[in-house]
Amino acid sequence: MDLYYLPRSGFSQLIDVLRNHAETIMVPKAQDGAMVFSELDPGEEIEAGWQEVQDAGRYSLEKTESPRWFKWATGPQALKPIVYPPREALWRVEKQGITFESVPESVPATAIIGVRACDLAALSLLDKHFLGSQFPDTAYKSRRDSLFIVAVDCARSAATCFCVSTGDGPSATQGFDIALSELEDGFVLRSGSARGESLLKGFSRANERQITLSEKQVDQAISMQTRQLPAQDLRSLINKSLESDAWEAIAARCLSCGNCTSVCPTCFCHSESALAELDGSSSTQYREWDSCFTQSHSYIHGIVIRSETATRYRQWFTHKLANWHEQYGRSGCVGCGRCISWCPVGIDITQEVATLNGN
Amino acid sequence: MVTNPQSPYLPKTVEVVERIQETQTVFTLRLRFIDEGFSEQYRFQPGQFNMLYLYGVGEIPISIVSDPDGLPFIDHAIRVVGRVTKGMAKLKKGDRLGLRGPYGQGWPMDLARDKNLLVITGGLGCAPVVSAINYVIERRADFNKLTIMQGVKLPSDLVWRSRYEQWSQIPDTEIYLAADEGAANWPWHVGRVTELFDRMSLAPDTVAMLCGPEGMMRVCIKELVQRTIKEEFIFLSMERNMQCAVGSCGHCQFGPYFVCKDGPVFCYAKVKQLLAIKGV
Amino acid sequence: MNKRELEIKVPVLARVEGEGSLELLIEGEELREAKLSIFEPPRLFEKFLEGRHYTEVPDLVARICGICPVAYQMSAVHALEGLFDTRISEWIRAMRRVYYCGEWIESHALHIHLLALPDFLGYQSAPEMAKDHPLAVKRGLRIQALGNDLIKLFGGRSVNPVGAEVGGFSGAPTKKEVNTLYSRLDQCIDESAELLEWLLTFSLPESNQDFPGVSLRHEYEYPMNEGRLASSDGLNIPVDAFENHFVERQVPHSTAFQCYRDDKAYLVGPLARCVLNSQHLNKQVKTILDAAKLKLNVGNSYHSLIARAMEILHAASEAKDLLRNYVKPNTTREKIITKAGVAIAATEAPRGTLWHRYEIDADGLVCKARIVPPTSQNQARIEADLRHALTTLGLYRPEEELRFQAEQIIRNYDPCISCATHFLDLRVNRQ
Amino acid sequence: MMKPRLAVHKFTSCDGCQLAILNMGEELLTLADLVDIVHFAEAGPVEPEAQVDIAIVEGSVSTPDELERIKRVRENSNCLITIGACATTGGIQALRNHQDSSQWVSDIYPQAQFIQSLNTSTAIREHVRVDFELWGCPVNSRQVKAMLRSLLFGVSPIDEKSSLCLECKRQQNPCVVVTKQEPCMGPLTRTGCGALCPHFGKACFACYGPSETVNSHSLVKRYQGFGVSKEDMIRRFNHIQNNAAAYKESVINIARNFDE
Ligand SMILES: Cc1cc2nc3c(=O)[nH]c(=O)nc-3n(C[C@H](O)[C@H](O)[C@H](O)COP(=O)(O)OP(=O)(O)OC[C@H]3O[C@@H](n4cnc5c(N)ncnc54)[C@H](O)[C@@H]3O)c2cc1C
Ligand code: SF4
Ligand code: SF4
Ligand code: SF4
Repeated sequence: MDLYYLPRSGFSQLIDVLRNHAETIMVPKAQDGAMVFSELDPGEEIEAGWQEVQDAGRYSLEKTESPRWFKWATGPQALKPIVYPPREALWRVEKQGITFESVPESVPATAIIGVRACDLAALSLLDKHFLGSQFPDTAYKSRRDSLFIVAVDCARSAATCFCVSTGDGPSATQGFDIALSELEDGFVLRSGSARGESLLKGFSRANERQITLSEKQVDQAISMQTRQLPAQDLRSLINKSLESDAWEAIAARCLSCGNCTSVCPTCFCHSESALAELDGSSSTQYREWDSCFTQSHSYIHGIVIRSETATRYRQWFTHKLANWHEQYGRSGCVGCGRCISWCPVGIDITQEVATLNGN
Repeated sequence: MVTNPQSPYLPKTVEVVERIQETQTVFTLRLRFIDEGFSEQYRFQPGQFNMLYLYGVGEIPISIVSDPDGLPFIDHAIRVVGRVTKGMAKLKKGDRLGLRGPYGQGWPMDLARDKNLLVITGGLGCAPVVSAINYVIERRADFNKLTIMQGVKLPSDLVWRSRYEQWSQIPDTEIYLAADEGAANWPWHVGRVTELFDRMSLAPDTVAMLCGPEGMMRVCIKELVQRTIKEEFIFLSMERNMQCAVGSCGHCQFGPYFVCKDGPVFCYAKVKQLLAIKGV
Repeated sequence: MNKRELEIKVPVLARVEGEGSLELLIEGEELREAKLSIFEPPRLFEKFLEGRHYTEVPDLVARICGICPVAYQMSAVHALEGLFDTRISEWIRAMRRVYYCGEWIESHALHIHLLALPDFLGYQSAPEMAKDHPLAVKRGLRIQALGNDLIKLFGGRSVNPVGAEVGGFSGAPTKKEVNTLYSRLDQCIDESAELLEWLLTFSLPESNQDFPGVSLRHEYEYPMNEGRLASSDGLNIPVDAFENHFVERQVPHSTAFQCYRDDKAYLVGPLARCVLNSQHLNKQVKTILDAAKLKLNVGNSYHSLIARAMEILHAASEAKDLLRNYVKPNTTREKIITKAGVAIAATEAPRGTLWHRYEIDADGLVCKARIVPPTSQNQARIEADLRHALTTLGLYRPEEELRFQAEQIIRNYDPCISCATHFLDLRVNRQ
Repeated sequence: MMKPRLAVHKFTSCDGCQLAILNMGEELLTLADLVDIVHFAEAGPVEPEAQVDIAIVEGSVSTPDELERIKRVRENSNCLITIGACATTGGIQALRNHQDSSQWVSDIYPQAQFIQSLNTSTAIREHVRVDFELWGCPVNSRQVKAMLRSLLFGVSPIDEKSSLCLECKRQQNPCVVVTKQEPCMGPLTRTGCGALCPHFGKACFACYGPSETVNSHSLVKRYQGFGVSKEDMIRRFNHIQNNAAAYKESVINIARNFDE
């Protein structure tokens, strides 16, 4: 594979090239205490030095002296809100004649910089879910097709990361157009698609030293990971534990608030609702993120199938770590650790697996 | 710039051709697509369902009860239980609604051909199996004995009483009804539905089709298995909350399955373990 | 001559905020009683403020009145910051004015279009009026909506907004959010000017009563959050001295608290503000008023309709100036160091001066609270005005006419009966 | 066809919830076209005893008169909907229910004997049958419009009761508990407001009332870890929705278990 090098000062060249391909460029920004993807205005630069500290139920940003732009490991979002927005209109209907029409949406071509390996793994799971069925989701597809992805290899892991154990990180291996490895003074770049390759062609090659440095960084990120999921497929463990007391023990702590499912980059549950104009002349059908932690998720008339938090947590856990295998051929967890950090009471999925496993 | 092609969630407009009040709480809507071209492409299997959309209110899964040969008319028997069904109850002939489908895996009618068929429904759930019963009655010669069993709490809960009376007149068809509590005009069994099993003879090659509350299905399946009906020959129609019906919204998951696309009809052998655990 | 006895009772006053009723007792040439009865049930706010932490005060007091929550929040935060010696940044100061402008615009537009104009044009309600005057009503609703949206910018919602804190705001809108709203301000300014011009074409009844107007006055700006208390008859005191000059009483003929200034009934609210602070009014407002050759008179309560429209235009223009070069700051609130003591402040609610006093202990908990809302201050004035107006009209007039006149007078004051802190149930006193 | 008749009644409240109707903007005129507004004192029409299809009630029951009045409202209406915390749980003024409120009255009013006030402020549901409740302090126009639209379609409105966190996350607000250790009530509060407080980086103070699942034990323990005191924690439940069952219970549990 060809590796290129771009000094930090020359990064604007890459941005310029990207602007020829994309109407919108999204970059990580520190906003309200977390790193989130946000539009890069022309002339604006990516802010250096931000680094986050994460732990169960904790996330805080620190501004360091480092010149690096991608020192942080993960933010609360992956690509999920971009390809699958929290709330969107599906179609509209006119009262006159009850005629249905799609809601036309034009999706700007978007380049997004700073995507992590776990985010890419999650994206390919969402692809399988939304596009792999007999009824591909057209809205998802439009947004998916509009993306140009610039990934970045993690040089650091957060305390909550465990992508090494799930096999999804810390360096990007698939699903990107371009991947960066950030060094103090610049970037080692590689392409992951034909269009990525064509953009990089003009850049100069990376040298030995730069390549070694970038590889070392990944090793460092690997060595920083303290959490993990067991290497084996968890299906049999979970399936034999469906009636274990462990779920009650978790339910004593779990709030059933749905934060974990919302931040999880692979959770896809949503509900639909009709929003009619007050005068009743037309109505729009919306879908919005839902969670298996709500009552309505398992409601059928007169019964809530999972009325207890214990069964809801079990549903989430079982789906993520066991049933995903049946549905999409692999576990639904990519090791990003978001559900650990963003749980208001700090419930830790890796710890719960360990407990179930008798540790 | 990329723009959306047509969404798989977009319903088609249908018109109410006829509305029949079956009981106080159940009514049948006979529907037909406005777009004739589309109507011609539309095909379905007994046991499949459609998503019906009531203007401005919401979309719900409803089984198709009419015969596949009855197209272009599509019948839905709807029980008024809550928000959307209450609104649908007000629809009149000529009103329009939205429909998309058909979805899901229907009853294994091919497997049942030339075999005995036992249909069991309980509680309020019966619409899904009516399609199978109708299918058999229309093609009576293709099937052996047809046994229909239903258990209700109160005699007044029995929907389509007149139909049971009609069905019982059809050759080689047996009807077993039970109500937990009796009443003056209840000629059938008073007691649990499971007590009826002792009165019938079940040939081992019987294909059983069940629909109703999960508790009731569990109990009946136990009886069937004890009476040496093969697990592979037992089928049940499951219900879960459904928002999209195309395996996207995640609500209808039942273990690893999506009820909307892997079901609603499941072979018992496949879901045996799941069915044993509450809250799955 | 036949001596006529007439008792007019309006059990529920329409188009006022909260529920009040009116009782008139006329005996021949004499108006024996004119009572604006306020039977809003007491909600005992001052009591449940006790024991609360100072940080909770803005969210609690907002709920005294859904119509002017911003005013309650602003009086409270200024009182507490005064006690804690908090220095707020220029940004906070400016954005608090924007926030308050939103409430003035919303409240005044609501009053003019939904409550007052139907009187002037002869309709029972605004939707009815809209059938004949659709454009005017829709314009009014748009102005009202913009006011609401200004509040939402900083408070998330316009009723019981959530962003105001002792020390500043919990957060700030993004530049983008501000720009979206900013781009609507020009239209609002134009429409407010049209509204003012239109109202100036109304022929308002003459009236000239002699009583003072009271409002805050500020050295270099139209008063909102700061200033000294001034009156049209020469009072000029710091707000801390309020209690030396103003007393709330239960008067014999009514059980509602009424506030007097040195034994005199007085007026607070937009009309008093406009008259006392005319030099700080926006230029465009002055130009329009001059062109119409109207001299505002505190003694004519009908002029408050005009004053409200003037303040809408003023507030919309001021909001525009203050948001022109908006930047989202790094910090939106100051650090608070609590201190025990007495916290006092007054700000200008849409309906007039709103005075708060809190006693705070060393843990930052409220020990005692006292709130004097504008409506209780205007109460005595409203009754005096009723007497005057009805007598001038002629007590011999038909009941319907007297009753309409009386209701209209009351509505001129835009009394907000929901500021229920001090109001009693009147019916117990009826014979 | 006859238009449905609508009444808006006010009980003990701040008037804020009615504003959800008056603040609808131009849609207020649409509403006036759709229904016959026969009683809505603040907007003009006054006919409190009229028979109506839909009665919207704001405010709690806190006076002897209101005790009687609510019965008549119920008799006169087909469908009775409460809007807001006051009507749905008793409102902030229900804080008096935990106190000797006659003492409170005499503390404020020199001539307390004139005050006709009950010792409690209670929800409408505690006095008459209620067909649907809209939660929130205040409710907003979105909720009221959706409710009315459903009724006009002849179906029941939708009860939004899942946790605020879901809405907060849909808005993509970074959680204030996680980023700032703020004791946010969102996990125990129902959706509807649009996650306004967390949007401004502020902890939710539960003005919409309890969500469907309230695990206060776990959350309080967490906040205790942040250094939040017992009194502070109690005040957070004993706030605007103090009279809601799940919060009342939480207060009792905190009082009992906090120090363990
Ligand atoms: C595959 C399938 C086939 C069905 N076939 C029929 C049929 O032929 N006839 C019939 O009367 N009913 C049938 N049902 C049940 C029917 O879908 C529900 O009764 C209906 O959704 C209730 O809607 P509601 O708004 O009136 O009830 P509410 O209780 O007000 O429910 C609110 C919402 O919850 C969801 N919901 C509630 N109950 C169910 C449920 N059982 N299944 C899925 N979602 C639910 C819906 O989105 C509904 O709008 C079927 C259900 C499934 C899953
Ligand atoms: S389950 Fe948790 S760690 Fe795994 S992908 Fe989802 S959020 Fe990340
Ligand atoms: S619920 Fe809140 S906003 Fe509504 S009336 Fe009561 S105090 Fe006011
Ligand atoms: S800020 Fe509050 S409402 Fe939002 S996710 Fe966190 S706990 Fe939930």
